[in-house]
Amino acid sequence: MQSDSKYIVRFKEGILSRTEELHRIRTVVEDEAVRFGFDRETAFRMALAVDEACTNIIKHSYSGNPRKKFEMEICTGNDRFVVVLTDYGRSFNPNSLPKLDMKRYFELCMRGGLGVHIIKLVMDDVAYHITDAHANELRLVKYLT
Amino acid sequence: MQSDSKYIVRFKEGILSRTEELHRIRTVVEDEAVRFGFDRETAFRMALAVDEACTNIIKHSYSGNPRKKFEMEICTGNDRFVVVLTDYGRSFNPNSLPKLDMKRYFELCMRGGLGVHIIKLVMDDVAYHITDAHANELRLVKYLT
Amino acid sequence: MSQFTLSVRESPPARVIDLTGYLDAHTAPQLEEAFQSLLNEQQFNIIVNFRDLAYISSAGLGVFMAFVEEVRSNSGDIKLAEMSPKVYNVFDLLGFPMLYEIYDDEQKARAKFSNEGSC
Amino acid sequence: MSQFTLSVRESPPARVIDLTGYLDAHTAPQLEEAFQSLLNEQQFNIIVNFRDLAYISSAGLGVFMAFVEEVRSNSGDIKLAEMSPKVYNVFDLLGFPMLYEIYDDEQKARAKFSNEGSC
Ligand SMILES: Nc1ncnc2c1ncn2[C@@H]1O[C@H](COP(=O)(O)OP(=O)(O)O)[C@@H](O)[C@H]1O
Ligand SMILES: Nc1ncnc2c1ncn2[C@@H]1O[C@H](COP(=O)(O)OP(=O)(O)O)[C@@H](O)[C@H]1O
Repeated sequence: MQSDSKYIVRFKEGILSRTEELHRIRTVVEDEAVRFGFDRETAFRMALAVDEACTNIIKHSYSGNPRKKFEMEICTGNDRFVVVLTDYGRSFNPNSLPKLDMKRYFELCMRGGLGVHIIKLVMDDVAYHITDAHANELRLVKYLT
Repeated sequence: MQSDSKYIVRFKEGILSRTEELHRIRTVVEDEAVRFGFDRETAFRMALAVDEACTNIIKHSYSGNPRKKFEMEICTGNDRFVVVLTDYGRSFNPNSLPKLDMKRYFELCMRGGLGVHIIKLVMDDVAYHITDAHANELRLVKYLT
Repeated sequence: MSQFTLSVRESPPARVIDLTGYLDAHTAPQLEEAFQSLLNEQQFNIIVNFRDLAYISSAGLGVFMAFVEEVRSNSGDIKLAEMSPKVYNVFDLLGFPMLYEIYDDEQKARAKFSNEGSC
Repeated sequence: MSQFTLSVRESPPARVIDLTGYLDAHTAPQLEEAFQSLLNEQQFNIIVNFRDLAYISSAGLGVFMAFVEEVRSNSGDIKLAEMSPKVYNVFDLLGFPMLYEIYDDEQKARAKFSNEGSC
């Protein structure tokens, strides 16, 4: 996150790469989103989207290695609520996935592959980039409108 | 596989999407490869590459659903040994992955993400395409030289 | 506090799985085991009661996808009942009502099984 | 026939994990559990003896990657010993000798631990 006088950092913490942490992560996101002005339902969905992104870091970036850490930062500015997730595992751009065809998904009775779809449905903006320090940075943005 | 008089189908079977099947898959590939004329060491590596591709179908295409099936066909023609894997799960082109930087991999003590790398190191040609029936078809080719 | 619990009860002609708490990547394996046990016992009429479920993520949805095909190929079904609006919203977001029958009342789900059985 | 077995024995100042058979995505979880048990017991000097291992795929390699960092941060190490040429080839293909000490003889691996211990 650029230091920018208009942004307020509301949460910033290193988190162990374990599914046990998902509950706490959701609580933090939902509470901060409500505090910022989102309605309960939107805040709930935002927590879901962040859960999915963190689950992917835990399962895919770090392949289930519970000794790794990733970082979650929540910051807000103007009408913008931003969650930045940083990890040092495998690189992956969620925007590289094709859009899910749910009709085909159900016809073939598929499984998995819904997380990124949810993130994109819920958030207004999903941006991935690799930092200079070779970390994976995922920025999830939701606008208060 | 196109019907082509020069190709001989040496194995063709539907396989349950379970890691229990990997042992048998490797045995079939290694035996057929040796019979076709590859040396023991090359045949062993080819079995490894096919194991990795099947593991990915089991884990990723079908997300561990043991009730799904995929198909393995082995055919040969001229100097060419071809393994075709067909599944009806999630689509994924292994050629879309960036090349692994093993130095960085070890520095960051990463985990996972080695399977596709192995497949590409071992096989001469790795081609993915989606069939008209919306199946995922992965063709792994090794030349006898 | 336990984040998630489940229990299975008989409600002929179906079995009901009651869910409580938070169903996410951490807790979904428990639900997967419960389904596997029912299938091992050849129980294919399954109702999932969501009354006390506060949360579901894609890891939870994946469990239903994993078993629905086998259940239906054995002339059974997985029917979903009594979801809170929040949880229903997640199913709805992804179009799951296309594939699953969702009832506001567990009785109705059971009645549906009884009728199917008498055909 | 069991595809894969492992056992753990003491060989001060290290513990040795003996592997037999085929280490792949099906059997790797067993090795993962064995490492987890050793770490839970605060055992960080670990030798893996590959003498009777016939096969390893990336699922097996992943287990070593999963634990090496924690083991080393506790002043221990995972040292590998007595690989057959076939298995060594897989490690070599991926450059693992860059990260792991690989010995042709278990004794040498143990001696290395002893020397490290006396520094
Ligand atoms: N953080 C990540 N690192 C590496 N790969 C990822 C990451 N997130 C997602 N992926 C890849 O994208 C695929 C789709 O992700 P997702 O939609 O969340 O479904 P699922 O996790 O159930 O497979 C994953 O299977 C994985 O291959
Ligand atoms: N058949 C497949 N279907 C869907 N995704 C796949 C498939 N094969 C590979 N992938 C994706 O590519 C990633 C890298 O695969 P791989 O190199 O075999 O490593 P690993 O399986 O250990 O993650 C996987 O994590 C997964 O996201």
